[in-house]
Amino acid sequence: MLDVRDVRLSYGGVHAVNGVSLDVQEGEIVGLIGTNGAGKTSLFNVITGFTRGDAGTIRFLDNQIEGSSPAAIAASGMVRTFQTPIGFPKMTVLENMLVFSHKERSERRKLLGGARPDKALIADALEILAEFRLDGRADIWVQDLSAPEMKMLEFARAMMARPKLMLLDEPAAGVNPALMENLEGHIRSLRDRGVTFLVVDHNLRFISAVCERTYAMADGKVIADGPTSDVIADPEVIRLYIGTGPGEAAA
Amino acid sequence: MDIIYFGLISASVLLLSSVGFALIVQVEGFLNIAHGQMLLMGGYTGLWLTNIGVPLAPAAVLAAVITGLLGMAMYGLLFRPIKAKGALVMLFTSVGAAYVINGVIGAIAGARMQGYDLPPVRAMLLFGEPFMTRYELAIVIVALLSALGLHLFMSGTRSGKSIRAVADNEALARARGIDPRSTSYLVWFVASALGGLAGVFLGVMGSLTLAMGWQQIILILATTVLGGLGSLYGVMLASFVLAFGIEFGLLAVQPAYRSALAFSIIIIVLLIRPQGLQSLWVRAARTH
Amino acid sequence: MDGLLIFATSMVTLAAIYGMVCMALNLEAGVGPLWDLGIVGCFGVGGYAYVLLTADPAADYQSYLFGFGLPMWVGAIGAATAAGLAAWLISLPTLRLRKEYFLIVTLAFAEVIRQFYANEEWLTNGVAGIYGLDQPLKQQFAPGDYPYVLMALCLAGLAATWALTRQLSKSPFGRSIKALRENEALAITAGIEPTATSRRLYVTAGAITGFAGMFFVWYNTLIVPGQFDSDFTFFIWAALIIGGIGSQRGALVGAFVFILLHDSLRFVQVSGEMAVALTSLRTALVGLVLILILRFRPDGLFPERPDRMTKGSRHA
Amino acid sequence: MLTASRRATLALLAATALAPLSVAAQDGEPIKMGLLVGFTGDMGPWAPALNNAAILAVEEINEAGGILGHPVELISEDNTSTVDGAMRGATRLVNVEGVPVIIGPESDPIVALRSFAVDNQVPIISTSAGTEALNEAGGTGTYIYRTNASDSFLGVVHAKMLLDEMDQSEIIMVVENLEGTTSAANTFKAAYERLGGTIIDEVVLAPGQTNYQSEVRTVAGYEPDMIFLATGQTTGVAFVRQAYQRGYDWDYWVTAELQSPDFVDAAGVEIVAGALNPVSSQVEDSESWGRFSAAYSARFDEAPEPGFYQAETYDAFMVAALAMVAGGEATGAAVDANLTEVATPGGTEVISFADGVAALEAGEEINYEGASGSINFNEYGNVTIPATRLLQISEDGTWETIMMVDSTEFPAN
Repeated sequence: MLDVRDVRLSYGGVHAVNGVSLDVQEGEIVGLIGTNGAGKTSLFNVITGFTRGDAGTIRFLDNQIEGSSPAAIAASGMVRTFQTPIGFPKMTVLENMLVFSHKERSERRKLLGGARPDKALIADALEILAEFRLDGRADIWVQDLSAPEMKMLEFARAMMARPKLMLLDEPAAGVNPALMENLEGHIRSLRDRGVTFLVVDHNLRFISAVCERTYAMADGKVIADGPTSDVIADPEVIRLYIGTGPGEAAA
Repeated sequence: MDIIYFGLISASVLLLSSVGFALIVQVEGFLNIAHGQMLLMGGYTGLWLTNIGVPLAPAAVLAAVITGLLGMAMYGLLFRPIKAKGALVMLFTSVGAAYVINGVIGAIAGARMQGYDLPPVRAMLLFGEPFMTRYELAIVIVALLSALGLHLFMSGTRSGKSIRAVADNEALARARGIDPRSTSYLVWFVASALGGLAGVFLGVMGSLTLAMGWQQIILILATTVLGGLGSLYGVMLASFVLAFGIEFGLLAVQPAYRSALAFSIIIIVLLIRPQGLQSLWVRAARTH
Repeated sequence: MDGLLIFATSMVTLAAIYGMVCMALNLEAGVGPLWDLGIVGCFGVGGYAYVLLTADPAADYQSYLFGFGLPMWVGAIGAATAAGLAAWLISLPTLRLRKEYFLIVTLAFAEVIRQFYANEEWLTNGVAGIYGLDQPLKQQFAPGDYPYVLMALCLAGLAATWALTRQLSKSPFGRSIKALRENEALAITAGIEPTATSRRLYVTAGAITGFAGMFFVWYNTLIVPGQFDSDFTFFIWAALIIGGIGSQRGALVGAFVFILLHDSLRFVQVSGEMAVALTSLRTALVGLVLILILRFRPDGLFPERPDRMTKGSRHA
Repeated sequence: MLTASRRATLALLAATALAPLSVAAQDGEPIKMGLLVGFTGDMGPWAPALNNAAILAVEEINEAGGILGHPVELISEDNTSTVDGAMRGATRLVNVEGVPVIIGPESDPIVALRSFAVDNQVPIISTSAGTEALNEAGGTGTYIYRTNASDSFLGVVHAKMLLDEMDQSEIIMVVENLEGTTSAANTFKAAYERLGGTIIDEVVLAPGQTNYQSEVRTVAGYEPDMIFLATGQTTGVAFVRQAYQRGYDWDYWVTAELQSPDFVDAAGVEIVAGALNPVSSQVEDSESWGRFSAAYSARFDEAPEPGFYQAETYDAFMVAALAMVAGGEATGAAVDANLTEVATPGGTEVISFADGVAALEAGEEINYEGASGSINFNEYGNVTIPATRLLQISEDGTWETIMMVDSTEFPAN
């Protein structure tokens, strides 16, 4: 589904991504781990088109996507999240959902079209929100949500967009254990509905709980890949994690 | 050769007017439209002082100090209480402050043009050619000194470092034992005083009218943005780019378009360098 | 009393025109992400386009182009089109700039446009301007009644602008510009193209502003470059901030409050000699009120509020 | 120049002085007369002088018993130097204050108010608008008048004085790109070239700059001995100072905007001494100018300047008041019907409101001779200018009359 070949990116002489190749098959949940500065987020940015890579090819659903605009890549079914999920703070929860709906996407270009979304679309959105226990919050601004609600909204939005591939950027950062389990459940349930995942995180416990397969990065390169349990057991990976962040390695 | 002198004078005027504004952008993070009226305040205070018999140099210093105090008062009364409300609210509060200052000065001083009562001077000669007048030379020196002084102050002194710390991260600065409030007062004093000094120079070199503050703030905004918002070095470079750009541009364009020329330079530079001139040495922030 | 009514009429007429521009600005900068400090540029282009299309040919002491004497509805279309076109041209290089930079470059463009009217006499009769312009329906009504007619026309324009900008901001297009305002990166992941969307927004707002320019010409019966300096832009912005940026109602109320504020001070009457000092103090008073409103209602008189859409549906 | 504090004190004194006057008027409802000028904005520097002239006029009218037994009240209104400001100012004056006449609007404002004047039957008398748009726009029935000379006429005056009196057959123009200055410059240019003069170059200055050195250098390239300088005050000061600093001692021939003591003070006497400016004027040693000048000086502690539009404003109030008396009612229609009549030849010449009322009460026709000129309105509501004074800045910094020319035969008069 996603095929990344030999992607490179450097800022002013620093090789942030130094020849990375990875692939994600349909229906998989793939992890991507690495310490700070390993190049995970840079790689994410290149894949999603937010940053133009220096070299390499990226294919998504058999289309060459490097060089496409990030909006076009998103519209083709690859949706990413951000490390700090703030949503659209001064838009209601429902509006946040609508912006991601397919129906709006097609009507956006018509300046005056569809001033009010039809009932069916709203009902659709509310149904998804209900699944995340957000339906009672549909009419309040996202900035007034609690942090866990915000996290849930992120998944609700993703369901609204019906992406084929979701790239999650550190979904477990700053999340309490109860919520984390909740998250894991939602990721699996989405996967069962046909969404493929590529998950970046530090948190090895989280990664091993949800990801079947994992890539480990260091210094802009992939240093290990394979089944998650093997990668986590890889001596190189352990050395890196213990060397830099004992707390996280223990987690 | 003339063109170099003209450019240097124009650049110095721009620099002295803008540097205080840029300082406030850097520390407070908003565009203080009332800075133009600080020039007006300085100009008229200096005029009033010289009219009651104070010699020019002390009058200029005193006017700068008085304007600096006004800036502190403005910060304490108007801006500090609304700091949390965001840049747009602060910007328009400063527009309100600009109206108030302009209106009060207008009511006291009247709308007629006024000028400093000084004997006219000729440009001094350099290699037998007219160079610049002593007032022009003074503003060039003062502008360069103030820029250099600010640079040394910001990078070499404790207060300067604390100003930078507050600008970078107020909470962190507080944790390190820096009192952001007294730092802010200091910034407002310095910035406004420099504005006031620029106003005195503008008055000495030309004349004073109530419109001066509004005319200057447009140029100040332009210079500061051209430099890259809030960057002191950017604003220094921008003053020179703008001033010399206009002087050389006038070789090709009718002088009627002088101000349009200034704006064209800004448009062109920002199209090439969307983050202003500071982006020549500050690496652009990464996407998102 | 009758006299006050006519004065109020004059104020309401002008406030309606300001209201139109204010709503266009709200669409751009309140709902959308574009901090446009050059809105007077499109306002002037609209006004001049209207005048050049509908005015009679230049007299011998004037010089301006066209003067086709075309009907007013052609002028109206021309005003909106020309302003939209100008906005499109300005948008080409500027849209990739960030907030404050965009602010200044649009200000610069508006200034360059004004210099253009002032200096290119062959096109606009230069700084002397073009005067003696016709007002719509002027012949059909008694002169004493005309102020009300003009007010009605401007209010009709205001209502049309209200309906249009409201429709725009509630539509999927409106939500996409709001999304860009709130979080551009996230908006992109929703498939919104920032540049193309912003360009459509800028051109639309420009066309509405240009359309409002026509009403300004009707109000003044003449056009001179001096009407289109950045003061106007600052007034509109101040009105919008007072009213509540991002809120349709705020934009409308802001325009009326601002005009009222500016002109009600005309009623502070003192002896002739104090008039000079007083007029200056009026400026100060406007500033003071602006400061106070921002201090105590920093989000404006009618702050932006959540757009409740579930009303009537089962979960609400 | 008055210092700030002195001006404020004066204003306060005057306010207290005025108060008893308005209280003492019990002879009925006051008649309000409107002054609509740009107290704020570009015209701000001139407005106080015009306001003073209006105060003086109204006080004199009241001392003479008011109009038809009613005291007169001056309503000063700001037009913010803009067209829409003038619209609302005029609307308020007429509809709220109920003034029968509006005096003062500058070029753009009065042009914009043309239909307003006739629709509301309120005469509008400009005292400073030079615009050519008024050359054939006013007169009885149109409710539009002006008491000052048109730019067209002044253009001829500049051209003829330069050619005939100064033997200056070629000149460099330096013009700031503002409405007033451009209009003055264009009319001059047309007249000068028509009468045989040569414009060597026209250097246009952008308004509001601090540095005009490059422009100075361009001008210097022609090695001129006289420069036609049509600029606003601040730009004018900046230009002449910067020229002086570079070592140039040019003679300046300036237009109305610069003809003020403020210009001399701000630029410096040494720099601008010798600068010339022709102004429209009453004939030399005329009683009416002398009388006005003395009264103004006594009242405001500074002399009125010919060419500063104070006399024109004073005269406008006088003729409007006399027109009301002649028409027997304080209405705009009465002013419009009688304004031309009371000011043009035929009847007893009068130079004060009191004399005019006395003559009118005696059943005579009157011809008001003003402080600024004869105020002989033609069919278009424009006045004929009897004379032109050539003013020059003396070594002590005052504008002195060095020549007086009969201008009744000038074209465009």
